[in-house]
Amino acid sequence: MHETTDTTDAPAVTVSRELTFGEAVKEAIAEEMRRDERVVLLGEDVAEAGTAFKVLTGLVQEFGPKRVVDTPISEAGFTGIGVGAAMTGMRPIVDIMFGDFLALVMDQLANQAAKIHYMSGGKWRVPLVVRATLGASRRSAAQHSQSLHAWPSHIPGLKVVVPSTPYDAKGLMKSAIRDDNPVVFFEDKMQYKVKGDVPSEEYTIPLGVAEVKREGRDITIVATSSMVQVAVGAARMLEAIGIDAEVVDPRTTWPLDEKTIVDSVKKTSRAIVVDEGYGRYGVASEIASVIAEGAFYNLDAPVTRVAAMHVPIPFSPPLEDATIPTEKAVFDTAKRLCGK
Amino acid sequence: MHETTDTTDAPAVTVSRELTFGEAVKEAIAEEMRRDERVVLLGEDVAEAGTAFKVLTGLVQEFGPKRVVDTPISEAGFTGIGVGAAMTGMRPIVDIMFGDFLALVMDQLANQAAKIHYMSGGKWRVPLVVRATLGASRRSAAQHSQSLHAWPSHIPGLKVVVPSTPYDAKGLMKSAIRDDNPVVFFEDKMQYKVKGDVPSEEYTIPLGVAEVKREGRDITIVATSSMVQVAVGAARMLEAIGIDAEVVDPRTTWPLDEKTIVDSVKKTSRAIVVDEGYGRYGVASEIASVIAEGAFYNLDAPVTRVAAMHVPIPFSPPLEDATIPTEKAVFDTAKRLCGK
Amino acid sequence: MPNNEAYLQMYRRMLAIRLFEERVNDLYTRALMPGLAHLYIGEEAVAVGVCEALRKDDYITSTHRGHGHCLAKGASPDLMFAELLGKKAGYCKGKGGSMHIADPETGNLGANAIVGGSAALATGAAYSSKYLNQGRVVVCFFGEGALGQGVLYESMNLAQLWKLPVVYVCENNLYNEYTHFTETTAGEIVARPAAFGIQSATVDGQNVRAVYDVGSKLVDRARKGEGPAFVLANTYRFRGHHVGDISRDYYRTKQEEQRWMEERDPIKILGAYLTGDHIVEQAELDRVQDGLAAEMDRAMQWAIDAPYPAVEEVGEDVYA
Amino acid sequence: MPNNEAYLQMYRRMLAIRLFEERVNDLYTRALMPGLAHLYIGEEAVAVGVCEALRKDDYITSTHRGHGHCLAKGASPDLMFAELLGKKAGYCKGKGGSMHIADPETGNLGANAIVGGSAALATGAAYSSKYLNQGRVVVCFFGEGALGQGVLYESMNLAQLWKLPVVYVCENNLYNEYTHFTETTAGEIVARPAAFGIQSATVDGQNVRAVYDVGSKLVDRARKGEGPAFVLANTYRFRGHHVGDISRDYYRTKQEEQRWMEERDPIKILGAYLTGDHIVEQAELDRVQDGLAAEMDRAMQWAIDAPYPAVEEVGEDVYA
Ligand SMILES: Cc1ncc(C[n+]2csc(CCOP(=O)(O)OP(=O)(O)O)c2C)c(N)n1
Ligand SMILES: Cc1ncc(C[n+]2csc(CCOP(=O)(O)OP(=O)(O)O)c2C)c(N)n1
Ligand SMILES: [Mg+2]
Ligand SMILES: [Mg+2]
Repeated sequence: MHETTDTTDAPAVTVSRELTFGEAVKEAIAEEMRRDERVVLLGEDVAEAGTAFKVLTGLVQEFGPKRVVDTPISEAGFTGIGVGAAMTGMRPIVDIMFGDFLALVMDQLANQAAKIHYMSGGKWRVPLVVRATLGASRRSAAQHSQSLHAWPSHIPGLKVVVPSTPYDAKGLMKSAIRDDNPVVFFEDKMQYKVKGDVPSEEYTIPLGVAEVKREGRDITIVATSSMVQVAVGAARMLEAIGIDAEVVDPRTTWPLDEKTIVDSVKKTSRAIVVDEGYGRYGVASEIASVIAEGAFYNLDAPVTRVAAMHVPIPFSPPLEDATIPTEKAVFDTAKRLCGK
Repeated sequence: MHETTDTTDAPAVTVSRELTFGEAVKEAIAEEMRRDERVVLLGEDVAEAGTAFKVLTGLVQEFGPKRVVDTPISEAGFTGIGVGAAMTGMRPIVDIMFGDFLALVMDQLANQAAKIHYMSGGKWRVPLVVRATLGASRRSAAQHSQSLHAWPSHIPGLKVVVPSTPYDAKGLMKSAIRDDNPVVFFEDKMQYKVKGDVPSEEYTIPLGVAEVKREGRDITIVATSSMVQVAVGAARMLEAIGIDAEVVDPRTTWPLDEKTIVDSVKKTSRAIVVDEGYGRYGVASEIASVIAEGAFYNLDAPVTRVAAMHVPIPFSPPLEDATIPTEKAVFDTAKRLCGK
Repeated sequence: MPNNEAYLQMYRRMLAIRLFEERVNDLYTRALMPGLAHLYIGEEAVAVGVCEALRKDDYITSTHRGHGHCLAKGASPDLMFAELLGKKAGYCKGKGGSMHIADPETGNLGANAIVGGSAALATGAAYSSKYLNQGRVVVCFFGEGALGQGVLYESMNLAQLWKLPVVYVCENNLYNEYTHFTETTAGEIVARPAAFGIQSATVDGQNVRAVYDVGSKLVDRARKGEGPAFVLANTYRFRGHHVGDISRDYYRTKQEEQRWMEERDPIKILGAYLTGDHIVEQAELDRVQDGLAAEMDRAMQWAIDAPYPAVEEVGEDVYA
Repeated sequence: MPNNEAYLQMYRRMLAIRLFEERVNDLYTRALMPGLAHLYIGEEAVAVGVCEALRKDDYITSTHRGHGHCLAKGASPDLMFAELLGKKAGYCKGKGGSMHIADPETGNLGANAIVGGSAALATGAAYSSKYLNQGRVVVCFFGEGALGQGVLYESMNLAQLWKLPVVYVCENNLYNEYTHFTETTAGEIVARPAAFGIQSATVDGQNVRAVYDVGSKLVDRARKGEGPAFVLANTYRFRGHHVGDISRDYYRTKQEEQRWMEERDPIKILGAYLTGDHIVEQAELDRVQDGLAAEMDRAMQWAIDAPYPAVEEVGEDVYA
């Protein structure tokens, strides 16, 4: 299941350990900081506090406050500083904590970072990573729970990463840091404690390569970020009723590996897209239309989206729980599409 | 073709005049300002200059500088002021000039305006209109040419209007101003001088009702904003080769009149979606997936999107012209889908 | 000058906030509360001193650390507890939670979980008040962390240009989450509003009488149409950034906390003034405390027992 | 103190900008230019005075009204004309146009068409310079309209906290598009950077010698690691907001324009100083003018004759 696209030379023996998602992100950043002096981290409470989610604890001890820098609560300002620094020889990682705060930096991200390379006729580059989170169900209410990865995914010039496992998070973060373009890296807040195998040897995962997380014949479930786990869970439930689901994880919404996705659906002839962002004008819509167009002649049922309910995320637990895609919802949809 | 959903009592005789798109917008605003004292206009150079596009010339003379207010270049600040004013008894219209500057107000729009009604359990309301523009081909380059209507369309709590004719612009603007929710109203900059019939009697057009701009049997072209003209032009070209295209204009991307769109495609069995925003993760993707799902069993060809090329809008005329959807591109796509 | 009854009222309000917040912490510890909450304990004098200077129909905006502002403006503890627990009976039908309590009845435009997020909203409400000739004043409460947000400066510029009746109240509790404000704030804080021509004042945020004095002066001034103002209230949060912020040694010392709690507790300070001047006896203050504690317990229990909204309500209130 | 040769150089630079811009206007009138352009005529002393104080490897950021900054930092008129016409040979292969000229060779990080859009970028470049110990200084040029953008304050706060080598140069030409700056700007402009503890200075932006003096002082100070600075340069644009802004009576009088052009023309002012002190003769200045005019004509014609990019190039340079 973890047949990865490792771009480094494969070592003879791979020692695998269990790391949490958060640890994997931190390890990727630490390795790249060791490797390249130009990599620095800017954000609110990233140093001693190790971020609000305690994901980066220890980095300031190793790299010092010159490279792990606490900022004022100025998302637009320090993201723009990241852009300017990236243009002039640094490779900054900017931490904007809750993905909802992307709303504060869209000018720096979409009007500046994304366009500088193109507007300058290729002369300036912006090797910047913007870390953000997504995902609801922390009882954090409407302004701290959104999954806004559709916004940057819409903008040419940006790349967008939505990792689903510790292994992917590490390999993709390393590629994001090495990439010469602005990359928005979305981490699901609820995944930070989730564990998974991560080899101790170095590896990277290229941006733009989807992975089949589970093979299957009857239906394709394309899922992003933590929704991959939901999809895998649903696939297990489906197995019990004789439906063999394939789970495809695009891993990056841009570049989007349309081929892997479409090929899977050509094989299975049915598709569900699961994403935690809003369905309307969202990531699920793009992937669904790519499938509907690319696998048109193979489809036996309409491509169906399972995404966040179209409401601001409510605080109240029973309400919030009703807004996010569940294994049950995916299972039910798959069952219906497979005519069972 | 202009069979409109007039919600006012139909007058015995309708005197129709030609107005430009810009004049229609202004007339709608002026009528609503006469009707309701709480309607005010805030924005950069909206008063004496009548906006950068000279669309609102004359309003400050009629309504005075207390109701037509020039602001500093503080898009986030004055949009937020609009939100706060809307909550407390006003019905402000906020002008953000180039739609690209939406990037500066996404927090006020998506995190504040869109969510206040919900977060307060329905207690506060935000009857706000945000005017913005969209559309390229003015040789204004990457930061003044985007069509970013996909962003607010993604966010529950917002309504989004994309009028295509002077008639629609007027009727929809009046509804937007009377609506108790935040509405983002997108005007295509290149349309301001386009003329069309506008009756002198009062009328409104409800938000969320699509209109069939041209009836046809063979293929449905769903188009937004100025792309409706492109679609109608393509339909004329198609007629010459014996393809009878239906053109559907959703008029608002949210609420989205899925039924009218899907019903049209059920009839024609083929669909193209034309939108000037970026195709990826854009408005065209949503509408395409709605069709692909809703008309699945009637489709004879894949739903195809014709949208802006995935590049920051270039300045150079031959390059810029290559990035936007053309009648020719729609025509070619339709021809291919119809197997001609 | 407020009379003694007014001071006693401020005492009651501050204590109500304290007792409310202690119960919020309790709910968290007992795992009864969904999510987190940011306690206002230690900062009570700011909200109370300022809000006592307001009319009922004046507006406030508040922050993630907003319970104190709500209560000071007159909100009911029972409906607040219900909201914090996500119950249907809460101020926002459970949809807002701790960080979004709003209440038109008491002029509360809502707490805002975006730092600095209410600066422009408050200014907009002041715009309405002026346009509609309502004579209402708006108070915009925010932590010193919001000084990092550009929209605050955009708003102050507009407020001063248009002479809007808004008072910006900056609660400097020394920390932006886990970072000392001196690491995030260059120059002199009050020079910032002053740069826009806005009248500003610094006040001891632990002394409710001082806050009230400054607050009334600037609120009255705003009401008279003389323009916006800015109050820098120096204060301290006695607890963590939020209820889950337990080990705080890495960003501040126990001694610092101890010192503030012992020497600078706003409730003790007013209590000492009231008893020292023999305005009231300690026994009366104790009775006040007992009464309030019982009221808070009742309110909390009522909220605990209250039902959640029905799942179907999730789709309501998205559009008006 | 610069010597006379340096002043002559400044004269040449200012005149080059003037002659360049006149041809830009010409191209527009002759319908040869795609889109619009914002002319810098009248403001030349600001860019030239400041940029003369810079090293070649120092950085600048610029605005929609950016041709003067580009030229002052050393850009070639031919490649600039080509960019303005959307030609392949232009600085940005025609992809940027008038509002986005960028050039690593001369340290030009790029013009920015978002008002205030380069404040944080410039500050970030200063961050690099400090981190990498390069001793480079960054100058961030912007119009007084950018004082309305919050990100400027966020950036200044950060620059001062981190003592970054950036100089913010505010070109107050009195108008935000069609609105007088006093209608959009509360308080005293220089009090704003001062509120963050940033050293600031006001200068007559029509006197290039004065600009140069202030500029060098603050640039040197920044280079020595003593922190950011802010220069308020009072100036005036002689032409419209953009080339199409012809009827301007509704926002400013002909007399006002006339007065500035006659009495406050930076080129005339320096010319008078140079000839008045007999540093050079008028005849020499005339020769300079003729030489530059011929150079500009050649550059313009070269650009007119240059080819457009091939349509296929539209998809290049999106990603590095
Ligand atoms: C725009 C934004 N950035 C970051 C956060 C995360 N955050 C929540 S509270 C907080 C610290 C706020 O400090 P301050 O304004 O001083 O208020 P205090 O918590 O001290 O009352 C931060 C950074 C946020 N909510 N909004
Ligand atoms: C964020 C933003 N808002 C609005 C505009 C539209 N606009 C272009 S130039 C301009 C006026 C700028 O005034 P100022 O900063 O003083 O520069 P000047 O044109 O006077 O040189 C405006 C409002 C813009 N480009 N960016
Ligand atoms: Mg604080
Ligand atoms: Mg100006």
